[in-house]
Amino acid sequence: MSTSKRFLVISRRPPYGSSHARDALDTALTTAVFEQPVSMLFLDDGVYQLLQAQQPAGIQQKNLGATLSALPMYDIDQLYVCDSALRSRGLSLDDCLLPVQLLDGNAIAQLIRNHDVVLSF
Amino acid sequence: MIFSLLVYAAPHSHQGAESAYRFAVACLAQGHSIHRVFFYGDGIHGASALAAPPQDEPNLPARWQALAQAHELDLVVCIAAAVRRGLLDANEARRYEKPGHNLHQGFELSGLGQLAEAAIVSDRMITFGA
Amino acid sequence: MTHLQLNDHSIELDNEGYLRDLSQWSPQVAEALAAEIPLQLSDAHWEILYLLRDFYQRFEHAPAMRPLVKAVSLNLGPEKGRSIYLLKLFPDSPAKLAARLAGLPKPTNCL
Amino acid sequence: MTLHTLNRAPSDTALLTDCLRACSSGDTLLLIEDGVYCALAEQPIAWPAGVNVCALTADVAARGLDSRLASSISQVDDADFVQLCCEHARVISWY
Repeated sequence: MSTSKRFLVISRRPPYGSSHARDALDTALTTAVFEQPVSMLFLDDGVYQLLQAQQPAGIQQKNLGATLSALPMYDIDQLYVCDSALRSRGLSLDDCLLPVQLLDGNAIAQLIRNHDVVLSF
Repeated sequence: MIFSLLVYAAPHSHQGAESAYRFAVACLAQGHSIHRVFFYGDGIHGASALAAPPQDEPNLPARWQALAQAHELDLVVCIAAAVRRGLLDANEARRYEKPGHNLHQGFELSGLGQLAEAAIVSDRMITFGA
Repeated sequence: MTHLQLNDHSIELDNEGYLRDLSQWSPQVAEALAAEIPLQLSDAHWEILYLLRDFYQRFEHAPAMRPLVKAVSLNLGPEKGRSIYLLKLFPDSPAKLAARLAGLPKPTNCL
Repeated sequence: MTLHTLNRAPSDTALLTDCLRACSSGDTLLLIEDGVYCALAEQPIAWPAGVNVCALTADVAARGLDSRLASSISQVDDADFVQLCCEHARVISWY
């Protein structure tokens, strides 16, 4: 596999309530291990994945935030968040456990056009 | 064109499982090829050999297998998603010391890397979600 | 089912040699698991095993080869952060073997 | 250009909003499964300019909506769905 494609993984569900967030993250990590450039975009309730101080031990789940914080170890550092999704929930970049870039609607459409494969969860 | 499909919807819970099959049929009818159909999340239930829908309802795993046989399709089920949900082949049943296995004929368990590989080599990747 | 005999008690392993109960891990258990391979654990092995345990603690998963190499490079220096170095220490499949010796869960076969 | 598929009814406003926000002029939005309820004339949606919106015939028919669609929305069959995938550089599924 010599070819390379730009992957965008869109994650728009909150953590823990369903497997979507975990599956999106596993897809991003695996794709990066295949040495493809991967970006992640958090939309809608997906921004809640980025909250610090997640403590899911009491619900017998693994800490999604802990695994998210490994993204830089996989060279996934193109991380984007929908500006209005974050603001409308009363959150700011300071609440996020990783450095992410804010995008407005136009920039999101542009981001999509800049990727070859878009996988959404 | 070369297509790959990601099936994330569980049969009977979500229409997406059925939509994916219909899409695959339409795709092949037009002479396109399908590099891989990858079953992920609850979509893995579409590969159960033990699914027993009523006789007057379609058996999706069986239809996938027939389609795969006719067109040499690669039906791959995410191994991590499958094993946690109790969908095993003989090998994984041995590995986890379980009393039986239930992966439908025509499907194989493999890693999530097969999804990445499919997206890399295919012209289009279409997701059927839930 | 197999057992690992350790001094006066035995520890249950699954049929692939992974600990059934991860809380039973100790450096002595790692030594005993390694001895069965056979592999003599040196300081060079130990720094990787502890790095793996630390990785698991922080990120809650056992790393694949690529992030393992990066973690080694960041923590132990670039001359050790190379696949060839890890392959010499843990032959065949470093990410898998080292994770087993470090008492991490069995990988989900995701790759 | 991108083909977007949407499979939820318009009551999932957040999904619809994200989908529409992600559309560029020249994109196509294909309504499938419960997404075809977004095509109803009675609840018109302000589609973004330059986006071609269509609905999957089998899903429209299944739900008894054939005579209730907004006139601006065309119906396409499964073969057209495949064709649309070929005509667009990528496909995003909103679900």
